[in-house]
Amino acid sequence: MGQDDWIELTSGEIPFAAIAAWVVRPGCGAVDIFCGTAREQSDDRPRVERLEYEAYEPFVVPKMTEIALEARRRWPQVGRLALVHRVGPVLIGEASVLIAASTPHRSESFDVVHWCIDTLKATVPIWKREIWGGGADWGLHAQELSQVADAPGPDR
Amino acid sequence: MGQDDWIELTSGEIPFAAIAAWVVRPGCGAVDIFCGTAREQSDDRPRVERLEYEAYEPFVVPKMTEIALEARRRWPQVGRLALVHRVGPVLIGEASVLIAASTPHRSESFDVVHWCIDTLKATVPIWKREIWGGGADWGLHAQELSQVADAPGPDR
Amino acid sequence: MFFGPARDATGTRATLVEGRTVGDVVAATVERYGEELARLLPTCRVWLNGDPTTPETPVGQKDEVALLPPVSGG
Amino acid sequence: MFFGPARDATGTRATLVEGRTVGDVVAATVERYGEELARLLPTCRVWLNGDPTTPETPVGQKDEVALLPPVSGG
Repeated sequence: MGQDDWIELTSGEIPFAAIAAWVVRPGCGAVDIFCGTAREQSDDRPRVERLEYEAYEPFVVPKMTEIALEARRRWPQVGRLALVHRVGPVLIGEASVLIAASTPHRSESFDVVHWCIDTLKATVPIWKREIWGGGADWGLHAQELSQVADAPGPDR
Repeated sequence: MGQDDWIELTSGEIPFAAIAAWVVRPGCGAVDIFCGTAREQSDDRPRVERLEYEAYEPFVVPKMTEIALEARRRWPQVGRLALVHRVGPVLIGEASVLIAASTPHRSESFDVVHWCIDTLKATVPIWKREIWGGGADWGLHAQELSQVADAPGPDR
Repeated sequence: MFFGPARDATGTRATLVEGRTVGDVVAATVERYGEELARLLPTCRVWLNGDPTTPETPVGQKDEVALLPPVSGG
Repeated sequence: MFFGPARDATGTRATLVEGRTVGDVVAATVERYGEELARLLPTCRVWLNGDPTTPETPVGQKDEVALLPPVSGG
């Protein structure tokens, strides 16, 4: 994990402003930042109150580091790259995950961030629990865990 | 321009943190934010010191409003949408433009933000001047001005 | 109104030009400012009061004709 | 180690299971926790000390076998 990667699992709020300032590089004209934020509605669970993320903690940062390495192999022009995920409770509207990248030109900034979030959701051992008025259960739309090397290409 | 659109031309720094907080909606699980930042290198102009943006000012906000309307027609699921551009001097590393959108799901957040920045660059009457050690000149890669209605589709 | 490279070509941002139509105004402007502006013209869009226009459109005293070279915002 | 729905199915996060191979350990675990875990098993990945593994891989006393149901991070 080089000085141009910011990879973190945190139980507090994601340090959005710090990452946004850090990711900018003088040689890069484009920054894209994606945040996954906790939604109050999830299919047939109409009033979700909060989420709780559980992780296989020792292996989250290694997996996200693997994603960063593979992203840089696919997009060597990436300047700085951040992958940050929360564990524990996350209130509605708060960010559970943030991906940020700087690149020389704009199109690749979208591509690399989009690829990183898609790959993170398929390969990092994290589980979301939704707590709503009527109950609590694990997130719908879970994906069988796959390996970073098997992630689909940039042109999905 | 509804309360869910933030459209602005500013001669100061773009209020990044305020927009990032504002764009989140409880019904939207995804936020994408794109920033164009001033690069120190532009093809054969190796040490650009700053940029200067000039605009046909009375028509910048109307054009960006047109882009927002068209974006919402193409992606009706968009929650909040921000298009903000700077005029005047912009130092290396500072943002000259910001596009942000919240959407229920992640893929469309990338699509709408990417479409908005591509369309802005083709349709909004703004000109970039690059000032470097050896001189100053207008931005390379300028595009002949086109109309929002003629912007290519989401699947470019 | 002139912007970007067209402002460099004319050395000014705005000028008063007489003409019955948009086409007349553009022709008179090119005549006044010469070759550099003439070279830019094929890449420019012409707006009348903020909207795209045509050479045949009539103009009055208060109308604003703008020559917009290729843009480079973002 | 159990996570997400597999933790619900076992009511615990970790347990000690005897076995010569990864396959033995998984089989003994399912026997201990019953049908709910058995139903989850086909969708789970099995990791040994943080890496994907195979049923034939031998395990020792300090090895950690993890049952990972479909993930929902992000």
